[in-house]
Amino acid sequence: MYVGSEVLRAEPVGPDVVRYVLKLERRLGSSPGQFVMVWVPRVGEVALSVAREEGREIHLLVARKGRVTGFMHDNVREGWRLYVRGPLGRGFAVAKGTALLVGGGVGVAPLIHLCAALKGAGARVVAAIGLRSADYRALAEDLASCADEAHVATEDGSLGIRGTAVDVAEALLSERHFDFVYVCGKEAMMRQVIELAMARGVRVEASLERLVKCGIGVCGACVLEPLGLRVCADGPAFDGDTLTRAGDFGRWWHDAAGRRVPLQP
Amino acid sequence: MYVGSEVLRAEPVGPDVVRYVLKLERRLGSSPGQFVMVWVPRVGEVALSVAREEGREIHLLVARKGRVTGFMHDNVREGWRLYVRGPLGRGFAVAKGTALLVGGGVGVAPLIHLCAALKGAGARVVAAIGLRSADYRALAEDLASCADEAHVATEDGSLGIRGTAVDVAEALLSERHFDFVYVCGKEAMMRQVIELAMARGVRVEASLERLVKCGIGVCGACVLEPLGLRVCADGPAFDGDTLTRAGDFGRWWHDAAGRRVPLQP
Amino acid sequence: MVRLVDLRVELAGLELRNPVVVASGPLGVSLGLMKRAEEAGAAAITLKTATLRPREGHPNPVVYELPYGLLNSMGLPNPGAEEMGRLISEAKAVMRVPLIASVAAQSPREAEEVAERLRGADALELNASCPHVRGLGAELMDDPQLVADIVSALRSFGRPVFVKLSAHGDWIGVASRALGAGASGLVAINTLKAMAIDVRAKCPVLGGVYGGLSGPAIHPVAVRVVYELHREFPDVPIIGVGGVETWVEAAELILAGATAVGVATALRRGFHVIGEIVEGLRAYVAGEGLASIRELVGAAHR
Amino acid sequence: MVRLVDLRVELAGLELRNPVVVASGPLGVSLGLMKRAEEAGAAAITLKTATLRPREGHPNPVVYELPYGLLNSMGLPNPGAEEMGRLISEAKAVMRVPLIASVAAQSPREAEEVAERLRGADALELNASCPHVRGLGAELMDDPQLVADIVSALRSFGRPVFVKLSAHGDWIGVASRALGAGASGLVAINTLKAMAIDVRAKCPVLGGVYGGLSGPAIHPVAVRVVYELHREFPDVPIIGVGGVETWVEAAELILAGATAVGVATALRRGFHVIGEIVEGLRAYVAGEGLASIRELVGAAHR
Ligand SMILES: Cc1cc2nc3c(=O)[nH]c(=O)nc-3n(C[C@H](O)[C@H](O)[C@H](O)COP(=O)(O)OP(=O)(O)OC[C@H]3O[C@@H](n4cnc5c(N)ncnc54)[C@H](O)[C@@H]3O)c2cc1C
Ligand SMILES: Cc1cc2nc3c(=O)[nH]c(=O)nc-3n(C[C@H](O)[C@H](O)[C@H](O)COP(=O)(O)OP(=O)(O)OC[C@H]3O[C@@H](n4cnc5c(N)ncnc54)[C@H](O)[C@@H]3O)c2cc1C
Ligand SMILES: Cc1cc2nc3c(=O)[nH]c(=O)nc-3n(C[C@H](O)[C@H](O)[C@H](O)COP(=O)(O)O)c2cc1C
Ligand SMILES: Cc1cc2nc3c(=O)[nH]c(=O)nc-3n(C[C@H](O)[C@H](O)[C@H](O)COP(=O)(O)O)c2cc1C
Ligand code: FES
Ligand code: FES
Repeated sequence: MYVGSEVLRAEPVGPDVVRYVLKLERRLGSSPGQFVMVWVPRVGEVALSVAREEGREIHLLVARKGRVTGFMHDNVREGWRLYVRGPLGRGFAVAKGTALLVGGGVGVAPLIHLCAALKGAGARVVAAIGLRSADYRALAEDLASCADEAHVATEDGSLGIRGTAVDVAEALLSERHFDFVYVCGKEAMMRQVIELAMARGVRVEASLERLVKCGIGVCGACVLEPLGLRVCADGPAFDGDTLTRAGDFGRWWHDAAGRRVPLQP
Repeated sequence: MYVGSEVLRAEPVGPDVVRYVLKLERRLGSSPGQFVMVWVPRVGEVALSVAREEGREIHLLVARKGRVTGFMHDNVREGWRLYVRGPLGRGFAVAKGTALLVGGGVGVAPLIHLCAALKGAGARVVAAIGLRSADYRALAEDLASCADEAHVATEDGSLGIRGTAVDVAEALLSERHFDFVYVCGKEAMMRQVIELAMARGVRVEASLERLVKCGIGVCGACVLEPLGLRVCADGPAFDGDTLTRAGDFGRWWHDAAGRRVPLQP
Repeated sequence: MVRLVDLRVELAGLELRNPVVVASGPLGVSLGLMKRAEEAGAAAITLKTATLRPREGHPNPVVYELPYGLLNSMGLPNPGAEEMGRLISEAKAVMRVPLIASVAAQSPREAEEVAERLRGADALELNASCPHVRGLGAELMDDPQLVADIVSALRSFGRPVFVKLSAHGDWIGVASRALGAGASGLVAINTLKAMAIDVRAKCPVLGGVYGGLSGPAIHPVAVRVVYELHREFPDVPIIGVGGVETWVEAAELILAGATAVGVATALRRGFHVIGEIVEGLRAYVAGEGLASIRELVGAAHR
Repeated sequence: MVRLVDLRVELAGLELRNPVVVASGPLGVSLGLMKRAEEAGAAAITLKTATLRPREGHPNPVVYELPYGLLNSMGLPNPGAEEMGRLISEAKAVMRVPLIASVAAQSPREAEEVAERLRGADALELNASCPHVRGLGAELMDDPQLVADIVSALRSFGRPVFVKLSAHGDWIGVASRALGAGASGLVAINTLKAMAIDVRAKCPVLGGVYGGLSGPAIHPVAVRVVYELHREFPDVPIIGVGGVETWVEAAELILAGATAVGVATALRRGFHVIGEIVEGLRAYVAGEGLASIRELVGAAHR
């Protein structure tokens, strides 16, 4: 039961990240933090966060990782047909008040969707965005322009401050009050942000990635132990409290055969 | 997908006719002229017109015919569970104005339901009821009490005039104007009533019985040739015009094996 | 703008105006219903399966409706080959689309006697797959040699012979033997063996206890069977049957390798579904920028 | 007023607090998910099928959702018997309900090697029925003698041995041979062989091309298989699996002859479905005026 779509635009937003704008056959109806499975016929299917949804158009930010994302970067251009199932999973809780959105690299994707929803709900949004370098400037644009205030850090200092999204978040959390923190990026980074927020008693949610196979909670591939949390069905957004009890978070990963292996940094 | 029901009452309304009042697990939602398939577990299943529907209660008038109806008469009492599927088929067109309802014996069943609907729609209803004898008095009661005016004929003259429902209908049609005639009974009787009505340009509908197997139009058992009318799905109510073109009407019948055999009178 | 598209297909010598055929069963033994199906757009009509002698079938209940399909336990009621033959003669006089007669038999001899009476039809279909009648139908699936022998017998009438397969049993093996014996095409699938129990009545619902499951529930099974048959026998025409409710399921079966598709359970929604499927296929072929639906047969293998 | 009813059943020596078991698959290799299922009310847990060596399974897409069921083509991903054995030891330390380990193997020797590593489990289940993996699973259905030999091998571990059957093939024959070789019980059914084709992409959807159909669509097939197995082998405990979404389908399988029922696809709606099925069965047994659910096992045959 895929929804067909046409690629309206495929625009690089960094050396190995492409923004795909798809026009779906019918409205998806996602909430921020939900994801879709995108099927490239005869190639494969990958989980991707919905970075924006407007009418029948959705945005996806796709980093080149391996077989399928590599194929997409090399071949999928304007006019291609992609097949989408979803929206899947449980997204972020959209809260009121002042929110800090912390995104690392392509992790900004679900935060863009979230930012629009938060603004719609009358929240004030501050974004802390970590990038590898200024080459990824375009990746940060959508979130930065949606937020009331945006701070960018790059690893090499080529844009904004030199440092990581965690550094920015730490500074912001120290100097002001936030009602909610949302984070998406590498798990090590998310761990740190969660600790920072929880130490200050600020509610925090993080969006996780795991190897997703079924995407609907029936195969156990994406599970986080020891709580048995399925990223695809119980998440991908989890609150900080839950994640501190999920020992695998930031440490372990299940490979395609279900073997528990250390998480790649 | 049966709806379970409990038999609230099983009351003889003639020597070989029983009125069953069933309380269903949920509302049936039938329109007049529609029927149900009633399953008696481990015994069989028969088509029966809905004679009345009020809330979750329905009335059925069951004539002893063979295996299943015989079992019902002999065994099914208050407290029994019967299983119902439906409502099935297409019922009568509920018209405004003055209607003549012509029922022969247990053929009054769908007319009772229809009478209530006609009255609800503001029509005036005259009933012409043919019975074998006064022993069937109770069978006529419901229709007679619903109609604005009721005329009963018995074959032996033991109640009302001596004669048939056709005799009554003919007299009524000759002396007054009707906007619609509805008839249910033996096909030979229905043929005559249809001719009487059509000769006077009065719209007429008749409700037919045939051997019903599937009840949902997928097996062809109940068909009327040469038009290929399925009593269970295209009917059981048909207009007079259609029936005059259905050669089988009043003449031929398909037995359980699908052989075309003369209709028993 | 719907482009002009060619929906015609050729099926073992039968010329069909489009790929949508009425499968055996829903029309019973009614010429009137056949005509209604033809008027609704059907490209060919399969008759109800005929046995040598008349059969009354199973007692009611004979069907059980499910949200996603239908269980039936008709039990092959039919007036016998003699009367079916008369019906075919009558039908041939007034119908323009090909008629496929369906035969059930337990031996080549019996099949010949049945087919002899049905020879007015344009093609014969051997029902090797009815799941709810003992000795007739699906039991044939266990005996590929018998199927082959019956096919040989049916071949003698000079009509294309189709074999209707069950998704139970070794259908590849049966198909292979049947084709070896001269079958012109395959029909797949018949209903799946199934049953329903009412939890309040605590007993089987169907009069025949067992029934055959049809409709959307069996569609993915039908696609697989057709796909594998086409892979094994790429040149053999297949009528794909099972859960065709809209043009989408019809297209799936065609892409899997069916040249035509059969429709049964969907007809409970009315004869108009035939026209809807045909028109849906027309728009689909046009939308894909193709000139003929024939280009799509088996396309999922490429 | 819900009367006190006894939902406990005994299954080839396993004491179950109620008849609802998690079928092999949906919990993957996660102790956390097993615990969630136990807390939701499951009476026993079947582990994901293990092979001797780790398997990655088929590439995505591995599932295709249908309104009336699910197609999956996981391809038996599992970390191999060694790691599965470790998981079982961990699980035995914290779980109170019985664990059933599922074994896939192509020979008695291989089965022994797998089972050796899984011996911590309370029972073994031979997966003779996975439809989407070549050589493992359903192919076993074609070789009843091999199934019997594997069962004999598994028997040596002193645990009850169940054989999980497919609805394709000669399941009565396979069951009979397996029981002859000492199998303690049967599990039926696994998914049906099926597939999906996307009409726009014009190719099979699943990475493994073929998949297994589960959920409501296959329920009437499961009822039939369980009913026939119970009729043939009235004393053999059966775990009925297939399309159990609510207590109604569970009750149907029990009336057909299942002592327990397995749940897989329904879990996509959440673990709470397990509790709902258990409580639904409790109310049903009470409503029927019975003291124990055991009185209903096979009741549809009476
Ligand atoms: C809920 C969710 C949302 C996601 N959103 C996005 C998004 O918006 N943008 C984006 O670019 N990516 C996103 N991802 C990650 C994306 O799904 C993977 O990068 C992608 O599946 C890789 O597929 P591939 O065929 O290109 O790589 P493969 O050929 O499968 O190789 C990927 C390699 O990287 C490893 N790996 C590391 N992380 C992952 C992962 N999460 N999934 C699969 N393999 C992984 C694998 O073990 C493997 O060795 C998301 C993942 C999840 C679960
Ligand atoms: C739409 C519809 C509405 C009906 N409404 C009513 C109703 O309200 N009350 C009522 O009493 N009956 C009604 N009937 C008729 C009823 O269904 C049959 O009398 C019943 O099925 C006979 O079943 P049995 O098992 O008792 O008889 P069987 O054992 O089946 O024997 C019946 C014998 O009578 C013959 N026969 C004559 N007419 C019929 C018929 N219509 N159906 C089956 N067999 C027939 C059969 O060929 C057979 O030989 C209706 C039928 C239809 C199609
Ligand atoms: C009521 C009914 C009667 C059927 N009778 C026959 C039959 O006589 N011979 C036959 O080969 N198939 C028969 N079938 C099977 C259909 O031809 C078809 O193979 C099956 O129903 C699957 O298609 P569907 O999903 O479109 O219904 C019957 C099916 C139904 C529902
Ligand atoms: C995602 C998924 C994975 C499965 N994996 C296995 C497996 O590893 N071994 C097995 O014997 N059955 C497996 N099955 C089959 C189920 O155990 C069950 O037999 C089948 O799904 C029918 O039950 P259901 O309708 O409740 O899903 C799997 C089913 C699904 C949906
Ligand atoms: S990917 Fe299957 S459970 Fe999450
Ligand atoms: S009874 Fe089957 S079509 Fe009417």
